[in-house]
Amino acid sequence: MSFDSPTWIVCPIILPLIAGLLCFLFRKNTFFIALFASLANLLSVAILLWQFLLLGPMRYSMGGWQAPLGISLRMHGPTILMLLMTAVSGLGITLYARGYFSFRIAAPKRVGRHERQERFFWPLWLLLMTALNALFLSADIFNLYVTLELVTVSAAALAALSGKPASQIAAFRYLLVSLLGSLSYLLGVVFVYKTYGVLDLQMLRQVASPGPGLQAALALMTLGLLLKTALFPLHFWLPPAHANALAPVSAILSGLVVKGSFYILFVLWFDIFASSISQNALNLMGVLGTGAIIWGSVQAIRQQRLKLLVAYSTISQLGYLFIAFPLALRGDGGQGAWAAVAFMVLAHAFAKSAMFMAAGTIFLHMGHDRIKDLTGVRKCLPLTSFAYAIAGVNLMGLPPSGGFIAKWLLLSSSLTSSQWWWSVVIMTGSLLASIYVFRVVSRLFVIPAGKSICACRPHSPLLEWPALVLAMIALLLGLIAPYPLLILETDTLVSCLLLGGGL
Amino acid sequence: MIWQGWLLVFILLSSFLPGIIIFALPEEKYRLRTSLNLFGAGIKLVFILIMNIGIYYGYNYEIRLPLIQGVELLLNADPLSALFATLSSVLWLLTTIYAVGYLEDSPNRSHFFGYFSLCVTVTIAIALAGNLVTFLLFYEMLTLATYPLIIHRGTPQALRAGRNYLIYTLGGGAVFLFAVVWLQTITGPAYFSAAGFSPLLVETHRTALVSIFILLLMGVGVKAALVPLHGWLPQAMVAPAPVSALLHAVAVVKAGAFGIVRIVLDVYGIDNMSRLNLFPLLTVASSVTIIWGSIRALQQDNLKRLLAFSTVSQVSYIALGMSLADQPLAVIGGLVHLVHQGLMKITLFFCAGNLAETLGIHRISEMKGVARRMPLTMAAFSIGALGMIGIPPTVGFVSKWYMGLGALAMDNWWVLAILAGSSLLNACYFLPILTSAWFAKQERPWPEERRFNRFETRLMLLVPPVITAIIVIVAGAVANAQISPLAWVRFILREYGL
Amino acid sequence: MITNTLYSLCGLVLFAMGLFALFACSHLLRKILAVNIMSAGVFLVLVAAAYRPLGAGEVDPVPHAMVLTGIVVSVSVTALALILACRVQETSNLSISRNGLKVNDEEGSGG
Amino acid sequence: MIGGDLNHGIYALMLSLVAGTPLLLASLCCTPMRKIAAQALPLAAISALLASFLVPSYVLVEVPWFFMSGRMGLDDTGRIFLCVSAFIWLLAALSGRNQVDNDPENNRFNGFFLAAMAGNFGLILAQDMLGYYLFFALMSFSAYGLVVHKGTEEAHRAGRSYLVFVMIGEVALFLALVILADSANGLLLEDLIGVTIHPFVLVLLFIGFGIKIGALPFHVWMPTSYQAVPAPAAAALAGAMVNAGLLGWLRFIPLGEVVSPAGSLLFIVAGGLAALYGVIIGLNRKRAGTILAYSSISQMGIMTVIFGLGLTGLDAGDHAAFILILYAVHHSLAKSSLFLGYGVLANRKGPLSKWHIAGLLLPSLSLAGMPLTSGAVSKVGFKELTNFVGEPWLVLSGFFLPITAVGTTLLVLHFIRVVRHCEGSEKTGSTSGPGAWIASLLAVSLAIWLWPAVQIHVDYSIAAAKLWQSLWPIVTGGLLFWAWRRCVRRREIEARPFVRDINTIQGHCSGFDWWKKLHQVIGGIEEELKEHEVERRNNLVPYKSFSWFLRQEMKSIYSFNGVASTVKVLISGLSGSGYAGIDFFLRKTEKIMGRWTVVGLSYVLLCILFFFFLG
Repeated sequence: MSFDSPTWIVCPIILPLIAGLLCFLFRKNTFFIALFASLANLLSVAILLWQFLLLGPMRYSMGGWQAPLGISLRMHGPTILMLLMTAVSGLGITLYARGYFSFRIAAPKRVGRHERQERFFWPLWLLLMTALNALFLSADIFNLYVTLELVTVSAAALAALSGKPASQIAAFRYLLVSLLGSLSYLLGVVFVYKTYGVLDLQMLRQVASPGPGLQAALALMTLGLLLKTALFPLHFWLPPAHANALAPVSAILSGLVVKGSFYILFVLWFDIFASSISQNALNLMGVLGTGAIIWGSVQAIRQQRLKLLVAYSTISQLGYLFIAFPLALRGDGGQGAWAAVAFMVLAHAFAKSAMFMAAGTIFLHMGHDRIKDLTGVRKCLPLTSFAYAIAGVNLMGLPPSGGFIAKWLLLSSSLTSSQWWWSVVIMTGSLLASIYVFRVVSRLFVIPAGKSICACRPHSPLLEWPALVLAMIALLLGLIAPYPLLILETDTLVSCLLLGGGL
Repeated sequence: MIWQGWLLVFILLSSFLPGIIIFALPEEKYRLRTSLNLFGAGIKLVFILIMNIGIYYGYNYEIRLPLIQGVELLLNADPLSALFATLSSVLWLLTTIYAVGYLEDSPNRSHFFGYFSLCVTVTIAIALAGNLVTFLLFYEMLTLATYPLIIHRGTPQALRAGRNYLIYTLGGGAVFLFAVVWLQTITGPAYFSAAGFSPLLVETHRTALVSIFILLLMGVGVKAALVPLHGWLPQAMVAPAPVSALLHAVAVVKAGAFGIVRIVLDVYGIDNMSRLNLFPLLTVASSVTIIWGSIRALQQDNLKRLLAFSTVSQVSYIALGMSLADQPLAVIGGLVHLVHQGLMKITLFFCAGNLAETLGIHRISEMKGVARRMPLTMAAFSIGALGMIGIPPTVGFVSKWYMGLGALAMDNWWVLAILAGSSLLNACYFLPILTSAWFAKQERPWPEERRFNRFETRLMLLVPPVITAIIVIVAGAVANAQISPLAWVRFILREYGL
Repeated sequence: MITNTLYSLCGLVLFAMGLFALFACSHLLRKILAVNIMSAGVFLVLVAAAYRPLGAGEVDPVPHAMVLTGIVVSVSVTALALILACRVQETSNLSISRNGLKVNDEEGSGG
Repeated sequence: MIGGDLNHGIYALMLSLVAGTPLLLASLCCTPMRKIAAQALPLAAISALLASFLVPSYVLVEVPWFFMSGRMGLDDTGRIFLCVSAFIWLLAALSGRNQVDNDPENNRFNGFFLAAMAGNFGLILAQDMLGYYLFFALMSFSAYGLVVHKGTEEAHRAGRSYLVFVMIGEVALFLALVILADSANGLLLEDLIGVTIHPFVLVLLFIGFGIKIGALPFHVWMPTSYQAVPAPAAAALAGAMVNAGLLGWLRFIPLGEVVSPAGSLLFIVAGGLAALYGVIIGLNRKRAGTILAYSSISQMGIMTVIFGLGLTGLDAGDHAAFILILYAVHHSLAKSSLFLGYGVLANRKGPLSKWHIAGLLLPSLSLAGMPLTSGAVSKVGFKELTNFVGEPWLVLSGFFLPITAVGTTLLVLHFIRVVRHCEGSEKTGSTSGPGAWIASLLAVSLAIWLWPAVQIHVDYSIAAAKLWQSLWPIVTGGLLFWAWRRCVRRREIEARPFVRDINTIQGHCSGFDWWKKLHQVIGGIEEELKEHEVERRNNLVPYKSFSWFLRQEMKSIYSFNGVASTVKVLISGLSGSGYAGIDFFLRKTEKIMGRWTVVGLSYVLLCILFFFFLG
């Protein structure tokens, strides 16, 4: 298999899948299988990236079966970015999960239960990775449904892994909501198929034309995906599910899983059916996004538990993605919004994973996550505290983070397209974000005089470093901004000159 | 040439790397940490001197990193940057020495010095920023780097102060970001080298440009402590003395003032400012701040709080100078005050810290006769205070003089009245301190006296204020010499063609 | 043609009923069933979509493939949902049949 | 050439040493070598004295780098002022060395003494505006140290009022200088020639330098300070430092170059009032220093009038400048001699001897204008000036001058009487030797005879008619004083520290009922000012009521703080007691949004919305 063979495109799907199955078979050394899979995934994504930069977008039909019956994969700019995001975060999460579980297993209580959790975690996580990769690579809307369901199944199982009643109830609710969303989406797919008779994304783009059938289909698909993306006011399931899961799982759910459904939504609205979308619908999305930003932030502000705060902040941050909707497809602001979404997704994935990891480490060490009792954590967990703070910088959208670039692009498009009210929302959102971030950070970093408040148990560096590295990636994303843009730009879809020159 | 640009990066790294290493150092590595700090400060000073010489001989230092369209990281050293950078690096060296002495036996020093170095790195980066976006970037980072320093003591007051600081600065930062983006949509990327945007835009976007200016002013005004955005500054004085010194003289407040300078001279440009009729706005804002800060300072009994309000008042001189920028003389006054205020205020804060550290004195009413116990400290304090009032030959007079000439040249008589009133008010709150320290008799024992062997206080606490006080006098006395802040400011003005 | 539309409508009605049940019923099993009914409705619509007018060639195979896939997915998801429901019933003290689900956000603890 | 250069170099060095020596010695006071400084106190003035005789006028020291470029030189006016000032400082230093020898604070005293001296010399030499301003400030602020030297409550009060006025003066000067520099396009004094001076600047200069010489509304600091400073310093203050104000006027409003009718009116009216006011109030004071201060106010008033006359015309200006200098020299010598004498006699044991009385009488009567003294010469000069100026100011020589002469006579006699009665009451340390006093007496009596330039006036003044003109006011004054003392019941003059004059006034002034009311009014104003000072001192935070007002204002104005506190509440997680309602609302809403039915409704609703919106 040479490096420019199109077969590499299946590797991000096949490799984690095989590794996941192997993890079911072998009880021992599952971590190393997972680590290997994560690394191999990263490597294959890197090769894909190299191919992409060299050859441009590509399609691949599995087994030689052509659409409509065969399964075809496609790769374009956004796909590559999402794959990269999954691979990098995935590697970080894998490493962190190792540290997390070994720390828990090292604890004297409930060793068996913790071991069992670890045993189930790895295959599920690898399956989820498979599903996500497949989702990003899928080239037709029905395959998207299947991969969505795969994501749902593995994510729900992961969410229930902690075994506590609260987490199981939350996971069940999550599963039901996801099913509803998937079915809603599937119904939309059916409508599309009924109207146009094609499933393939490329073909759909060519044949799509406005009409009641498409309206109904798009409404159903959008609603389903919004449910899964937890956009306000359909976010009710997210905080308990994310907050009650194990820390690595929270990182996965908040950082990656919600991005999957959003990716589909985005592709549908801006790639496939872009020509038939009305400004009203875009504005409605913006309004919902505004609601999410404000409501999520306010709820995050009033939370007393760290993980719930972080979960609500996810709701708020997802709102920004929808603010981009009314800004796209409008004058020259549109391309800016495109790039803004890409940066927002990437930065949020890294930052939120890092934040949940940090929160998990803090929980492990303190035995609780009551915000008001977190004073002085920096003393024993300096790296974790820094990771949390840096991730927070990202959420606030302060430079030079990826969040900043995203906010800059959003602001810029809103002002060029004379929709300044969205920029007010964005600024308000950042200020509220700074409130909830600093609510925690200011406690973490104050070292009270007198006795230390948490006993520092020895722990592996895997518990602290992955979070820090991911947070740093999110922070420095702003500085390497030209590269993601280059990837986006190589695609035919975004043919604008986003690059500031120089490269 | 590329290596010239890298000099700027080295300047930043010379404090950034020590900062990062210091974070990792264990608490008890006192010697290593101190020498790292001083080494970094020394290297930075050398680099900046090299850069200054280069700038003087017309070399161009520039390094850029494009991010997205219209967003580009650009470090560019022009004479104005050099002014601010030199001030920061010199005062950082002194403040580091002071801080080492000040925190000799307090906890969490690695933490403290780490942020201290980051803070200075960011300040220098603000000085070297070559466009508005880069300025914004480091401006926001400055908020983050100084916040841990303000809450360093961890007391409830410190936390409250830190919280207020964040509310003000992050709010200001958001407004600033908004304004920068808006400006960019109208005028394109704002570089600091060009003298403002095209005059044609003034006609087409008058309202927008005026609003943007107000927003920009609000953004930088928070850090520059323009009334009514100054609320955080007096509270932030709960921080340790070196931090207050840094905050007031070098980093935060000065960054805000520097931002005003950049906006007026570079982003808008003097011509556009007068076309848009924006100068009166700035004049009024800064005048109100000058008087209000002084009046509030009159009411204080807490020494550091008084100094904080005095900063509110004094920093606005820079804005005042900029608001009279139609006249080169006033610009000279404003720019040179950037340096002068830093020198004077850092002296005052050093001395206030000495009093607190050695004798436990925090209030003015406790200062009776303190000069007998700490003559050198109080001598330095007196020089700083007289400078603030504007008594010759201190540097304060030089700034005031040029400001006055500039105001006159613009026929702004009432600005003269502001200058006079501010001098009087300054005298009203500083002279009673001086007289009671020097001439009153000690009434009570000092609150918490600590004795040191040879000197009135620790040597490392004593040397920095004495040095800065000497600079305050010497820089004023040789103001007209070839090498002085004033001479450099004249050089800057030549570069601007004023 | 009419039959085809009827099938489709029937499927939509099923979907709507399932939707209503999912939102209105608090019993976990009912919710799972509701979801199943919804998927059945969708499949019905899908099967109807395979209809080709007489003489237009053979029946479209793609919807069938999709329905088959869908059924497989549905079965596995239902299995997972049932397992989860059982777990919820085992580990929580809630009486599922009466009170429905109660997740207390404020007291829910992570880990 | 080389010789010329060498000479020039030496002269330049001497010029620099004039202010340099005292400055160097002053800095020595801060080092362990302070004993040397104390010993070398008189030396500081000697270099100035030498320079005033030796350095020719053409020598200029230019220091372009120093403080916006400085220039020093010795012109004719400066030479006279430097000579007199140096002499007075020398005497003050000689007597001061003895007097404060056993004072524990003498080092501090020496430091400030030398710094003030340096300032005084420096400003005389300065040939540029900022140099003048710089040394003026140095002198003014250093003199504060002398005023509060005794460390008593009274001294501090005096110092405070001194400082307030110094500050006002500094600011007024600053403004005036800025405006002058702006209109003159240069900082050298010679640039000022030919510049039209704005009336506003005249007012500012009047305030700025008028404060130093105790011009009328700004004289408040003078009596208290003169009373508070140790006698040697008082001699320097009253003899040398006041002249800085006059010199300032001469420098910045060059007489003979400037004509300003409005300005002359201001100066003449203010000066005339001060001349009368000083006498009237001075007669009601019971302490020697205060009385001398009021005498200074009065005399300075006369000089202000002379200056005002000089502003009426160009020729008059030239004339007035000379008369002014003459008068200033006369007054400096006489006043410093009186202070030195007072310093010698204040702490004596036993009653005054004849010689002592005679020693006091000489400068006193000189001040009053006794024939054959410098006073008579000056007054004759003044008369000539009024004659020269003509109407409407001719009236001054007819009425004003005799009245002030009578008043001054009364005042100095009053002073001598007070000195006779205040045996051992002043705690100024040990008594100083009489050497300096004797030297000053010699100077008072001989100065005009040795000064070639004034010989015309001297000759003129000893004409017989002039002699009588000068003599009758003094005789009248003496008779009036005798009558007053007879009328007033004999009583010991209270000489305890800080007598509130107004409270005791009725017992003492029964003979002069007709002005009692007037005095009460004026005294009331002064008391008012003092009360204000006391209040300011008691609250270290000044203007407390004002501060309270401001704080109230702050609360209402500061709506921004309101926003800030709202955000603070948000930060604390809305758990504060006052916000439980909002918190409850938020939690409840979030719960309701989590209900399946609500989710279903919003799902359906959104579905419909999207369906229509997509169309």
